[in-house]
Amino acid sequence: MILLVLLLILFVAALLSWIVAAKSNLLCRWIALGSLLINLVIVLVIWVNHTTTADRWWYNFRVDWIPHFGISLHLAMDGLSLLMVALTFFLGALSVLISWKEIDKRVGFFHFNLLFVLCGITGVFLTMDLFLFYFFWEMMLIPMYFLIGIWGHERREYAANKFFLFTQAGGLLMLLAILGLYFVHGANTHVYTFDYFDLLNTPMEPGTARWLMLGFLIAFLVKVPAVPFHTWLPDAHTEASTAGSVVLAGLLLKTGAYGILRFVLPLFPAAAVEIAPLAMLLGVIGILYGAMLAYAQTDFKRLIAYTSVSHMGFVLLGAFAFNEIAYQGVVMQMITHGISTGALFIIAGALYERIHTRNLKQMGGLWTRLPLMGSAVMIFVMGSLGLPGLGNFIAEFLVLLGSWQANQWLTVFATIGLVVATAYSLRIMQKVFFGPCDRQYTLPDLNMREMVIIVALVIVIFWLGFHPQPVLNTSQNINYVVR
Amino acid sequence: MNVHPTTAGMLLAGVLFVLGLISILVRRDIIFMLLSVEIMLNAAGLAFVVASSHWGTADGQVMFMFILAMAAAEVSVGLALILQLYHQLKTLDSDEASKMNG
Amino acid sequence: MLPALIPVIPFLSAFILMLGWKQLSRAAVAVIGCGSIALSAAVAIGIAAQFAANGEQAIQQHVWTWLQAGGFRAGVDFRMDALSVVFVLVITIVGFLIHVYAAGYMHDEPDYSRFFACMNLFVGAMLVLVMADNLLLLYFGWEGVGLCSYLLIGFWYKDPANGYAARKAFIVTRVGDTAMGIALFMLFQYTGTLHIQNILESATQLWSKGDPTITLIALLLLGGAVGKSAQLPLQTWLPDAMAGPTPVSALIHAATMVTAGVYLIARTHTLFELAPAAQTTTAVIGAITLVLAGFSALVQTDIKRVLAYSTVSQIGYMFLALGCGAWSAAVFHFVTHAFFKALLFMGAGAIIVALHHEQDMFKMGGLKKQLRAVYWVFLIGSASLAAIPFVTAGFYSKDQIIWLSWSAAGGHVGFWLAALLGALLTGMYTFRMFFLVFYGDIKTKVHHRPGNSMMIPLYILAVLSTVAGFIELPHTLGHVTLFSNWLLPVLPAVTVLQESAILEWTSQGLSALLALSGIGLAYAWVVIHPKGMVDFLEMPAILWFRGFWARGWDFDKLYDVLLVRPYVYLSRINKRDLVDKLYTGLAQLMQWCHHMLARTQSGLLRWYILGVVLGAVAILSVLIWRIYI
Amino acid sequence: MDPAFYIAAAIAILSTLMVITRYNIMHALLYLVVSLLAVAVVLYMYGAPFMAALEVIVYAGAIMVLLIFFVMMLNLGKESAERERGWLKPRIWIFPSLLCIILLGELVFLVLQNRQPVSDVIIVNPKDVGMALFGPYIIAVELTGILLMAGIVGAYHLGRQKQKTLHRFLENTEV
Amino acid sequence: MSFADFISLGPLITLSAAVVVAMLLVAAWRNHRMVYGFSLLAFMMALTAIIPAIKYIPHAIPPLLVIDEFSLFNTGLILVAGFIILLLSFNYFEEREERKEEYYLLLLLATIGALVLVVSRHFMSLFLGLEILSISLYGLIAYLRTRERSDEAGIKYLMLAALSSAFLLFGMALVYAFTGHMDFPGIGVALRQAGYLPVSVMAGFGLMLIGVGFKLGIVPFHMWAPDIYEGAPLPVAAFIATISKGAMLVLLIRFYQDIHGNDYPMLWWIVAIIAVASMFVGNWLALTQQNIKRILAYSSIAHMGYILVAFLSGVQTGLEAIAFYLVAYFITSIGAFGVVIVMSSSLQDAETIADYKGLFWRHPWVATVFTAMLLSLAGIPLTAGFIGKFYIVMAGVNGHQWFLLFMLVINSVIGLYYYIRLVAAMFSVPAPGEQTMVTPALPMAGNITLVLLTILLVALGVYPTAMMQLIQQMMRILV
Repeated sequence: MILLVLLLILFVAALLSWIVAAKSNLLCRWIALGSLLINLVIVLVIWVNHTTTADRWWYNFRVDWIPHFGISLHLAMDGLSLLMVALTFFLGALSVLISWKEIDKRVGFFHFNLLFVLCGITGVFLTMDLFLFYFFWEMMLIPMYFLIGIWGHERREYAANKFFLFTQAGGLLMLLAILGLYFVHGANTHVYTFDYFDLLNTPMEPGTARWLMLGFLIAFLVKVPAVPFHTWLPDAHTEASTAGSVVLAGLLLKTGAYGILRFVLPLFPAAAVEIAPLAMLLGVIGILYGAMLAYAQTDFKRLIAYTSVSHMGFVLLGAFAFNEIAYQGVVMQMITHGISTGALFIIAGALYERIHTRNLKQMGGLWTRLPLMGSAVMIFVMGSLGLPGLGNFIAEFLVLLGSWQANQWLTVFATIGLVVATAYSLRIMQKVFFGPCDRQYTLPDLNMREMVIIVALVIVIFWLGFHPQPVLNTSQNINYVVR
Repeated sequence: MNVHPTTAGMLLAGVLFVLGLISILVRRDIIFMLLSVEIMLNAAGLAFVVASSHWGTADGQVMFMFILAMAAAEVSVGLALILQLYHQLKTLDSDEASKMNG
Repeated sequence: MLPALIPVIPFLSAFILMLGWKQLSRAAVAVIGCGSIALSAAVAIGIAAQFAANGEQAIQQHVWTWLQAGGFRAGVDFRMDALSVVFVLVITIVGFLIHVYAAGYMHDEPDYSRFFACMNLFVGAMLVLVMADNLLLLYFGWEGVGLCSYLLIGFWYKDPANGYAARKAFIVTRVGDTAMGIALFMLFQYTGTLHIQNILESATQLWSKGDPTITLIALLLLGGAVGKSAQLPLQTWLPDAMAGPTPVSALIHAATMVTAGVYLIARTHTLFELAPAAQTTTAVIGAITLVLAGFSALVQTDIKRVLAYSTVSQIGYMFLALGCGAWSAAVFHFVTHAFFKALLFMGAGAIIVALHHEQDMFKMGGLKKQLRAVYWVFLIGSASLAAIPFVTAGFYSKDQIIWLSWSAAGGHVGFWLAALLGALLTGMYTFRMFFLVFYGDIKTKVHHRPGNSMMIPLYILAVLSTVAGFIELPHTLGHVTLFSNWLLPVLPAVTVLQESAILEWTSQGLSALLALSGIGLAYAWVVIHPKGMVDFLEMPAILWFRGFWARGWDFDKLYDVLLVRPYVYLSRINKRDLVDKLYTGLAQLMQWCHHMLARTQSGLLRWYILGVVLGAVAILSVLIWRIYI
Repeated sequence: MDPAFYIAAAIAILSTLMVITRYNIMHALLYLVVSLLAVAVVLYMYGAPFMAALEVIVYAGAIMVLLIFFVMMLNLGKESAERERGWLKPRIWIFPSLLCIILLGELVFLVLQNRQPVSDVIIVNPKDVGMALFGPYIIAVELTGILLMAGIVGAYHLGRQKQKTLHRFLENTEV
Repeated sequence: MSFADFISLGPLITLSAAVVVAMLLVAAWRNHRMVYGFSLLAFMMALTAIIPAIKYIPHAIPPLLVIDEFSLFNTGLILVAGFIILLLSFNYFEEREERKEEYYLLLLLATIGALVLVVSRHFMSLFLGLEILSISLYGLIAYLRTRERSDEAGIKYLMLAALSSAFLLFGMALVYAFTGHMDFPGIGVALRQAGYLPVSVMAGFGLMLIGVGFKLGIVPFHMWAPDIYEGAPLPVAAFIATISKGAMLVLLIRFYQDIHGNDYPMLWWIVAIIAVASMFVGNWLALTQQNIKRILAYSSIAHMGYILVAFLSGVQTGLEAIAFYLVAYFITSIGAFGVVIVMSSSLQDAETIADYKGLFWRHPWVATVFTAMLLSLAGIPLTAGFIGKFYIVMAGVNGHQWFLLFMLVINSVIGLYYYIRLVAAMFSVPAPGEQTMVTPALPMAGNITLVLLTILLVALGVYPTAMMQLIQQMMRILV
């Protein structure tokens, strides 16, 4: 029930903030922030009170929705869901904060969309019914489309369309696969249901499983995104407003990774093993190719966007390594990438507010003016190149350590990815903060609100880097690792 | 000659039908086009009667009468419409009536 | 006493300095920055004393479990044994001296606080590196010092060249780190742990000597060490790293960080012993590096680059020692090298400051009179580096290596010759530098004399550069083995194949002779420079070689052409992402289809009728096709 | 089949050919009447005398005459015939004819696959037709009434002589 | 005719009577409001007349008609749709032509034609229903005589409809000639008894498909659609898009079921090719189209293609999917046209995308409604269109039509592009000084209707169970 409440709070807050905005923008922002913080607190309380010995699934909630097709409103939470949901609310609250000044037009509708997309994402992470999953999966696209398309930068419509078409195409393939699974299960067991737990261990032909798995996988690969389905991402991330970029990079991409862990591997264990080398290869290509593209970019946000491609490659690599170490690494990577890339986007946005450009060629030497911001970027850049002590290192190390057991050559190449990651990460620092500064005017450094955001992110990334054990313990309960 | 009467009748209807079709394709004058449609409808009617004679049921002939009625209604509305168009375009060239495209 | 305090104190002070960058006064910054290291050093000394008194094997401390997942476990665990103690002492003591020096050296710097924060951070990370009980924590320190190196090389960030040098340092060492990372994966794969002691214990059971797996692992570890310690083929970053402030060069790029590779190999010596091929490779790399870097040092014009190449060369000696199985000799050389190289760097720094940031040796000269104190300490340092017999620490440590490179189990006469050639070169380049700086005509005015805070550390180091050698004397000269005995619980004694006093004498004599003749040559070249010498040096072939060596044997160019430029070129031409073109093409195809079809919607009635007729024909055709064909 | 059928069929086809090739609409209409009469003969031969009569009376007699009157009303004279001559260039014919002949070929091919046993024409007399019409098909007859009503309403609305019906807005601005 | 016949045909008879009365009323006293009111009343009465008819189902009136759940459901659907279109018509015509009354007569007549189609199971009733529909539509399409485009649309529709009727008739004649039956079940039985593949009959089916396909607006008989949508008055376009197509589709389903169409793979092939072509052609044509009416026309072509996929699945779910999709499609199309209607001023129709630029910031509710409709057409969750598409895909998967489904997916993506383009236009921020040409009328009745439609749309999207159960019950009879 509490899970439904989580969704409802967001949904109601979405409507409320839209309505209230007509009267007061400030109230609207507070409603949005408040709802997310309440949710965050709820989730944290759940987390703290949760004992590892308990059942793997907490708060199983199930109500029939369309019994005609065996569709139910089935929500459940396990460690993975909990972590993802906590991340959602955390980054969501930061998104509201970061938009505090940046969004000054159509505030109500903005927060409506923001909360709606967060609601959809939360739904994706919590639902245990495949139809409902698809429902939420699609539902989060429209508000995201608006977030990019209305409050974005110059080429926002192009970017929004591209994002929408890519993810929809993938989604529809997934729909085919979901239905295929539904009928296969129905034909074999005479129980027609979309329920996740029932569909687990569906007996099926290897050939069928292969195709169905592909349907799911492609949808998730588009979202993750893996090369060659990644091209929507740089455009969407670049053109979106800061909050949009944060939600995209920090959360939306995670739904793809989550889908792989939650659906592809458990539903089609044998087929997943078959495809694993290919999927891992895609992951490695993503790591290297994304890094290479990131290196060439001159647009700050675009650069960060390509680093996402690179980092999410690790997720793919680890997910198909089929061992617990890699799996834990993947979960960590999902969280830490959300934090560090989100932070970089937030800073890029803050920078854009100050100097009104994203072009790296027009930056340089900003450390003199913005030492705090520079330090923050330094921390997250170091995170993105995998410096120990920050959460990203734990994630990447575990992924690589795990994937080494599965495929050594690919892991070698993925490890080389760390070198190229260094190249592009340091390039950011060099182009933005170092070098000569020919700006005469002064720029305000981080203000109080931005400091709160950044400090929160810094604390989390350090916490994850030095003491990731709570997270690892939470996600440990999941015995997804097949084979 | 021992031709199946139904086949023969159907073939005649078919030939007339196709002649109407050729005509509607090559003509540009709207009245001619209407005329061609009438040829085709008539051919279809003929086909019904031929079929009716094979089975010895009245259905085909009843259908023929309905076709007749429909043709009459069609022609009357069609002519009224052509009249309107003629007033507007001052021509019966169907190619002139192509303001909407794309 | 808690070992954890040793790294934690610098970390804490770094943290305070970072937060208080605006509030803290310069004096407060200096006090916190230096004081923390002093405190750390005090703790280290205390522990070392305790260690020596109790005769313990090791002190361990578990702080917290860092991560534990799926059978993998790594804690923040510290372990101090003899080897660590040596490193910790050197790091803290030399580090403290350099900090004190830096407090004076950087006095006019606006970003005073940032500098000390980074320096403290570095010391902390370096201490973690040498105190780590497992390889993951070691890796933490390993990367942490890399970060600090990056931050400090690029400390003067306004000059893009500094930023470039910093990035280069980070990226090149990262290449080595990659190899090391893979080594870690392999070790975990086979031993199921990254706990160093467990690995060392199980390694002997898992692998027989010369097993390909362990060879590969050792080679990969060597790769990591090579990157960090600027050995061939990853040595190119160190000369450029001199872009950083001089105390940084002294601390990071001479005394401590660059010797992390030595520490790593010494720490995992069991693995190398199991992999003779890897060990030989280490020796070969060391030998080649020491010679190549020696030649490069010979022709530099920038005083700090001379020192940088000499550092590369000296670490080459250490690698050579490691490769020959002379573990404690390598560590011993590390200790003495830390002293005299820090001394030299800081002395050079004092000169540079005195000459208003002039680093070109050819614009110096005649400083003997003007900077007398610096002259003397620099002389001591140079002598130690050039291994002037009997009185310098450098002599004892280096001669041990030269001798063992032939006589030890892993030794070879080729190594020995290389080491001897290196000794000659060392003498030459050291004193070429020395003479260039202190003799000859005065070319640049001294405008600022180093203060006490800068000079006192120099004096202390000068003393250390001299006396440190006496804790380990060769058989032929007193046979003191304090140092190797100290290390014996950790590092096995070297196996000497040819225990011949005569040969050892010969070797020592030869090396001393070569060092002295090197000095003589330098003197001839710089101070006397007879015409023949100059003509010889001005010969086109020689000139070309001088250029070639000065550019570090063109390794930079090689990597540039082979790796950097292709990568940058590829990424530049692919900036718009070729994969995206695929989708753009698809979109264009759709557009094309649209335009083609839009033409069928011509608005012509006849055309629409034709469509219907075509449809009729098509339907009947499909029908006939499905029925008859 | 009766030779009379062939003769009537030939006349029908020939006169229809004439219809579709005439430039003058009046000529075409008259040829069409001939064609319809020939078809009436065919209808008679297929045992549908009542239908033959209806063909003559309604089709030829009413619908065609309506068309003729309409053409006369619009006063389409020589120039329209000239224009028609201009439009009906020989090459205009090629593609449509080819297409339609293919269609005819396919149709004939398919029809000739008929495997029904040969039987004679069965005459259905008008009484049976009437019985059917007002027996089972009475609803259809009523629907025909509605159909005609739709035709009448439509023709009435569309055919009304147009007054000067400009839109209010345009009236206000233009006047 | 028996009493049962009368009751069963209640809706049809009510409407027929209403036409006659309305005609008399118009003859006696021309008044727009009065005719409008009377027509609404007629529709409501016809709807009420369904209730007693339920008692008698299934009831056949041999040989022409059959009234069962399926036809009653569709009768209701058509009547409701007609009612809503009527609601939206008043203001539209009030603004325009000086004689509005005939419009209502023709609309009632056309609805009668559609109703005949859904209850017919005989060629004669099929033909007559079709022609009543067609001939009324000639008048309706060209109704606004002062507008050149209306006439052009009218003449195009007339010519093509007559031509396709001729094909339909010739096809029927072939079927009749070689089976001896004109009622659907009779044909089915005759075909089964023939003992050989009745090739000539298949040719007849093929030709009939042209007539049917024309009404459905599927490739290659689709070319009229955009021109007619553009030229016709908006409510009429809505009528064509929904009722005319829906009725024909219902008839097609009934016919196909009665003749056991699944037994003849060549028919499957023909329809499959048409379905794929319709999807592609419709979506491609709409891709960069600037005229909203034409976009809706093209999208309806594509949607017919989607429906045919379900049709081809050959399973019970497919028929259910069609029925559900039809409901969703009716709501969505009428809603979309409704938005265009309320957006149109008395001067001109709001038909270019430019007219909708930044609409959300001027008239948020209208834009929201339109967005909902477009998203439903695109098949995005929370809308009925999503459930509809889901249902179709489900049917396809159930029938293992992987190729067709794949085509459907590709086309859904192409289709998304232009729907989202429209949405983007509405949400785009207009540049300062940029003014749209059209001042929207936004009549109250229209707005309320639209809001109700939207609520219905979302309700079906969120809780489709009730509708699904209804459809499932109804379909059990058919198969």
